[in-house]
Amino acid sequence: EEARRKQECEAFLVQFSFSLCAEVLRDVLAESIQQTAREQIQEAEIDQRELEALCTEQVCTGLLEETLDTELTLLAEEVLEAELQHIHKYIK
Amino acid sequence: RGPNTSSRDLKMRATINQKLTEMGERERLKELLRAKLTECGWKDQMKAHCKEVIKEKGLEHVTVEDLVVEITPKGRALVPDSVKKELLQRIRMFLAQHAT
Amino acid sequence: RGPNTSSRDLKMRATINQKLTEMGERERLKELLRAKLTECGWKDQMKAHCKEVIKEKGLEHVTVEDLVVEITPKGRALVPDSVKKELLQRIRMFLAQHAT
Repeated sequence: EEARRKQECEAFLVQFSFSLCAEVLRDVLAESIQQTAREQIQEAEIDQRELEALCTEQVCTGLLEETLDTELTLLAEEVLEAELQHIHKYIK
Repeated sequence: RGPNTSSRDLKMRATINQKLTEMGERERLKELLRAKLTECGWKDQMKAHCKEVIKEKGLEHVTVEDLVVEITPKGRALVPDSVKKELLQRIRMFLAQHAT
Repeated sequence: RGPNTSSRDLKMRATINQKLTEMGERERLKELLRAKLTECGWKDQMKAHCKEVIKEKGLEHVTVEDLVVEITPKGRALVPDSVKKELLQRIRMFLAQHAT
């Protein structure tokens, strides 16, 4: 009877060890996967916002330069033309 | 197994569970596993896998829940057998010492 | 940032530009900028600078292209920070309002 009990107890402990191991694995994996997913989404969001900010600044600079180039060309043409007319008037 | 065995099992189960919690062993087992997962590169692999999924689907189309569902199978598969064995070993040692 | 940053950058800049152009905001921003440049005296300063350059080099030795090259650095430097900031702010607001 004693031997049988001991055997049963050992079988129980083996089975319990496996179920506890599976339980700990399941809990820790669930928690770690959830945490990793949350962190990676957050990181990607921050990265996306930084990229958006950077690209917006670059687009702004591009737009500014484009406008300045046009304006400066118009100004140069205008002033040069005025100066030429002024000289022509003077020569006449 | 007779009804007595079953009720004895339940009793033993409750006793061991109580011991595991009271002695802080359950938390220590979890802590050990977390440390092992970091140490063996599992966490880095999971991070990389998350990045792949986000890149593939596009950030605007992924929620945390979607990502969890997507990466869980790989997360389970990638746990090394050595880590599982170590955990089981530690549980057995605890039980040998405390489950009388 | 990884090696894909460059293509992501290009894609995002293209998307922003497309949005601004499609909705006519790009032209409105240019218009606003021109008005601001006149208002803050930039245009008058640049006209004066053009005249200086012409005087210095001699009218017969200056083409429009030369003049543009000559005045561009000062033209860029003289744009007040407040004007640049306002432009950026306006683009940000537009994008925030039209976020997909």
